[in-house]
Amino acid sequence: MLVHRSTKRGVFAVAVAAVAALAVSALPAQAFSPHSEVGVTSTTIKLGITVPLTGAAAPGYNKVPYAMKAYFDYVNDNGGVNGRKIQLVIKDDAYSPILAKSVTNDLILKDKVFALVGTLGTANNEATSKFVNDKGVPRLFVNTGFSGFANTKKYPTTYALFPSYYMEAKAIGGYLDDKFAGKKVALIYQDDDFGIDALAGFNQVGTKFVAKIPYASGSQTDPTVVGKWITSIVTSGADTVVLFGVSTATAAALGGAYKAGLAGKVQWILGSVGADPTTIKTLAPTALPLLNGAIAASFLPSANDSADEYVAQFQKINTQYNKGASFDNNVLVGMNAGMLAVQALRAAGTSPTRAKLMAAIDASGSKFASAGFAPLGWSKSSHIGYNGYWFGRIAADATIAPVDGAGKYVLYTTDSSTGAVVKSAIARPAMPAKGLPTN
Amino acid sequence: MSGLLVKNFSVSHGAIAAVKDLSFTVGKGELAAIIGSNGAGKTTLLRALSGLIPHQSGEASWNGNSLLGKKPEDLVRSGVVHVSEGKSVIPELNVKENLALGGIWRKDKKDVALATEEVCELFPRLRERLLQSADTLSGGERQMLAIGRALIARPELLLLDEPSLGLAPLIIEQIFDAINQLRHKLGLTVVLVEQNAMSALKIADIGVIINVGSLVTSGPSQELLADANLRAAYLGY
Amino acid sequence: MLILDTFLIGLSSGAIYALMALALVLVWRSTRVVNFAQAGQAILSTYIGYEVMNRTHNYWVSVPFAIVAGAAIAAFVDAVLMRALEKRSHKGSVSEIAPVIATLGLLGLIRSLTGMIWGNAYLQYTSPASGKGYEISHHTIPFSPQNLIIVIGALVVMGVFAAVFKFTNLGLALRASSFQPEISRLAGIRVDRIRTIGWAFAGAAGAVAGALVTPTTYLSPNSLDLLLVSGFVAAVIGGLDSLIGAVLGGLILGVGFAFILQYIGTSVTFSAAFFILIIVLFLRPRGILGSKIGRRDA
Amino acid sequence: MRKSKSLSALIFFAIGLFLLGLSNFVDELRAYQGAQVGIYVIAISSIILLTGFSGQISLGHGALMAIGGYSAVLSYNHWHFPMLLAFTFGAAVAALAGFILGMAAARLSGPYLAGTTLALAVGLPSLANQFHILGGEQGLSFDIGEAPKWIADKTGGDFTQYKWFFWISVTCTLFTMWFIKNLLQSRFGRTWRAVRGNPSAAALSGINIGRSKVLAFTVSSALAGLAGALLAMILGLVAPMAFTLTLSFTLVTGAVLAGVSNLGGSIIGALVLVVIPEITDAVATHLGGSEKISANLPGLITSVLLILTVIFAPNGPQLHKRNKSGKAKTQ
Repeated sequence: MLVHRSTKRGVFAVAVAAVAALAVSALPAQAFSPHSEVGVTSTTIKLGITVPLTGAAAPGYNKVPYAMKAYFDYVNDNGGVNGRKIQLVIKDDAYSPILAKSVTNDLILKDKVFALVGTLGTANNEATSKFVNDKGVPRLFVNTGFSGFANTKKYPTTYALFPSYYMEAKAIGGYLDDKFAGKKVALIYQDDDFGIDALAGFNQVGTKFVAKIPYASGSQTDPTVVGKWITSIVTSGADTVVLFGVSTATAAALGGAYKAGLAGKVQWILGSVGADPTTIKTLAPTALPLLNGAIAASFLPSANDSADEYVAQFQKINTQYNKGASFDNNVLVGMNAGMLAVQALRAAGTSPTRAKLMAAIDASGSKFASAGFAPLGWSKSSHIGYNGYWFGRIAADATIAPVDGAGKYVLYTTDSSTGAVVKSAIARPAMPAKGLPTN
Repeated sequence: MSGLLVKNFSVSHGAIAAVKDLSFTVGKGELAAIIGSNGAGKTTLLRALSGLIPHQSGEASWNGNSLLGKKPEDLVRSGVVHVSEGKSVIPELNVKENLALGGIWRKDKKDVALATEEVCELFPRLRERLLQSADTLSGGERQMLAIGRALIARPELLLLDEPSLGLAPLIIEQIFDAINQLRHKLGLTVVLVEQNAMSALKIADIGVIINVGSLVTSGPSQELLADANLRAAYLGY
Repeated sequence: MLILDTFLIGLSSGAIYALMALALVLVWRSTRVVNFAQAGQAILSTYIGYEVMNRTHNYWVSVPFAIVAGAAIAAFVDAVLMRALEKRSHKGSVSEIAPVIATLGLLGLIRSLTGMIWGNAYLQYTSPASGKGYEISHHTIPFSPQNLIIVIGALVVMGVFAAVFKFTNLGLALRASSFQPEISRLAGIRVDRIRTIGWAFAGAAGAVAGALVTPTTYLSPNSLDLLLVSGFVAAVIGGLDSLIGAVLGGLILGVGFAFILQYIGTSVTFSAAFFILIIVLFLRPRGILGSKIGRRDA
Repeated sequence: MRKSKSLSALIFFAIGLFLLGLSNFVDELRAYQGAQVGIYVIAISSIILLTGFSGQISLGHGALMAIGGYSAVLSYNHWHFPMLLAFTFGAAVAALAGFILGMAAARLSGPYLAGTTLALAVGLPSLANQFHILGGEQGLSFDIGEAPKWIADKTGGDFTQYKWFFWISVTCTLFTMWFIKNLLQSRFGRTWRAVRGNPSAAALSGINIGRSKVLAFTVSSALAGLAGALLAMILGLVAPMAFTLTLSFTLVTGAVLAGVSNLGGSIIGALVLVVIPEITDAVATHLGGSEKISANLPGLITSVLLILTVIFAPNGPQLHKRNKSGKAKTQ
């Protein structure tokens, strides 16, 4: 009998608590404003970005959103976009697809952003794709080179900016054929779509490796794991190592190689993702002797090339609006994406909608001004951005300059399928005055 | 007053009163035997007197200073030492270390050494086994070790809980002899809790008989031994 | 050669695991609590070391600060949290797991606090010792001065502990209190105080582990989380009660991990920790050097 | 007895209808959070069943959720199981894993069990990197699609996927609660209470304590597996990062906050877990606090709550009340 009574009370408690739970959930998250496009008011446009601000992948990338915001602040102070000021909501996803999913929910449903811009990470962007598509939210200039995002059927609202990892691998393969023929090359890569994309590219151009070393994202901070990379490199007898990982992986590999006495014995070739010298320098001060002389792939100008008009202008904005941040490749990436976003928003007209924004990029995106050396490929049928790389050598002071000498940029361009790797000179639109787009 | 005074003393175990309204006194230098069957509350009484468990009401004092509300480790420093039930030694330590524990808090290291020497005189078997683990000692040896450790603290009041428990009659006799010797030699006041009434009362000055936590009677031990009714009801022979 | 290299890689991580296991065992012996906050406390003390290094620019000066901080944090945790817990939650259905949950809460608290103060970014706490491996007849071994310091540091801690436990009155009191708290109290030992000192020793050992291992990686609020698991597994392998067992357990686990990583693969390492644990618990429930007190329910 | 059973079934049914109806009046974010609450309720209930009723602790329920999540997704993606069957399969595989783990667990006491399950929580998810079929660090995607047309049409309006998640989650949650409630009233429930209250007496009266503990672990794991499958559903993928140590700790936190012996409390625990980050986020935004503060505030608050609860109300608010009447007698 006692049992009977207490369970009855239990049921009641459950009932009350359940109702209370949903009653609390039922409070509307935010009032609707159904008459104008989501995220746009007469004075503001709200954009959102997800990036790792914490965790293993954060160092370096955590500077990107603040650089972008600095650029937007600069534009806002100079009249904004058609009279509207750009607000950027920054969310940390710790490089976790799960967290990316939940903060993207927040950006779209709670913060109600107009569009996403520069969201970072291959797996992270994949995880959120379904929802972003369903909601028709434009996702501009994703900070990843996963070739899949160029698929306009599967990711209709997503615009790639970086050349794909597939293209990058092809370009590096072409460069290896060109300058490192007959060398014994090893490859370290992140064991997910990021690395698998690259493997496919290397396969396409027929690059041969004496060792392929995959690593799970995040495991690079474990010294024992890195110890294993190094023993694998040594046992394979490689004299050249291509590293296709994030900055912390580059730092860990160089640190580990230094420890194993490989300084001067192995030529390092760093993929664009983990090749920012200043980030690596801060992550692994001991790796500096190895960084010196390493070759890095890049599609933007060298961050220390003040002779470049874009770089010079961005450096100015950085000093003024991004207090305390040292100017590096991450800052350059953030501001460059910001500049492209401003042009896209301008192109979308005085009463922008999500549909108009995407149509505007399809129509005129290929003519936008940006710091990248390769042309932009956006059109109605393609969402591929840049398509080529140049190779630079990192010096002892962690600056980077083209392998053939300062200012001598040579571009290796290619495509997303079976096309050949082509060497060409650089070509890009001139920078709008003071870095303020007028399109 | 000098000596041990226990007045209207009660201790409870949760809802159950284990010791009820107990009063008795033990004069300085006397040996009191607390007699009662298993579960009579003897151990609870000692544990409350030495501060291991809280009491409920009443008074207990030693030489006029209250024993109550103090921690056992502080009472040890004021000369009240409790040797708990069941061969109170630390089996993981060796004999020497067990003895050393007795004087670990004392500043006068010379006297500690002296006291240790005295204990070894008293119980020569301990001296033979100084470096053996206490685990390897026999029951009687462990009891000697426990008492020896207590002596190194130079106690004034020694509370002994069933030193005879589980020992052979011959060994019990030895231990009780030693206790008797000690208190005459050192002027110790001893409270001896025992089920083994005969042996205890034989060496005791006074006896306190308790049953289910309450006092049955107390008085000079010779008188108690002579009382035929008590012998039949409580002393078990 | 590869076998030797792998062994060396395992040796220095094993030394760190051993220190962590040592800390867990010390707390277990004195309080019968597995301190799941041990790694958190080590993180906090390491951040303090980091702050000191930022001010003095000297790693060697910062390490003693970290150790003292680690000891103080641990003593504080025992004196405040564990005492309160003991007083209040000795009854009810959670009494057995209350300490586990409390230390988990503490781990979360320390993590969030360090995150608030220092941020979640990766910081550098660098040691001046070179990370470059020693060269032996033209082969660079994966064992650097940094690793040597780790091993020596761990040995020093173990040596100091062994000396204290074996030859001092404090050590005797620590051992006695952990084996038989009641008898120790009756012998006049202030067991509460001794117990807090035991925690302080544990905190110091954890702090050494944090201060030694961090220069080989990064410093962030949860950079030592995995040490907690390794430390626990090592402690159980050694038999949660034995200090020497903790050291052996740490070394076995460190070297074992290195070989698994080298010859099987990265991603199975921590699953391996689980299986090692299960196997040890079933084959030798008392660990290789555990005392007789069993770990199973009565 | 029979009467009360049908009554309680009716109450559950009514709550279900109410909640599903409610979903028409909330926006998508709230629907999503409602689905989250449901998942937490199931997961926390699984801990309560284990800890509160069987006296065992697990810091590894995140790993069991991972087993459920991966099993459900694999069966759905590769073998094209229908959704419901996929969830059931996830729960069943987790139950099997729980059975094996429970056999080990029944022989271990508190801290050993805690440590062993901790190692499981850390070790198991990383296995996804070892086997290619599990999709490595980036995981496997899981899209259950939209609500069936006949449901969407009946309710009218815009039946979003998140609302569909909410429906599924609510249904599973209520079903789970009903199942547990009945289980606790059954022979097994009485056995657990007996073992929990006095193991030696229970053993003397012929209860096989080991078997009772293994059973509790198995059922608890099945529930955790279901919660894992549902989590995979609302996330749209399974990945090792979804089942971190933090998740396992969070569940224990929720259970303790709920009062580990009180099943209804799991709803409070779940709400607290979902609401605290919301509140702290709002507070941090309002105060304009730095990234450092806002990112760590929820963790700080839940940790402090956890410590305070375990010190001041270790058996939860409910049991406290029951004690009061007992106390009155002695005073």
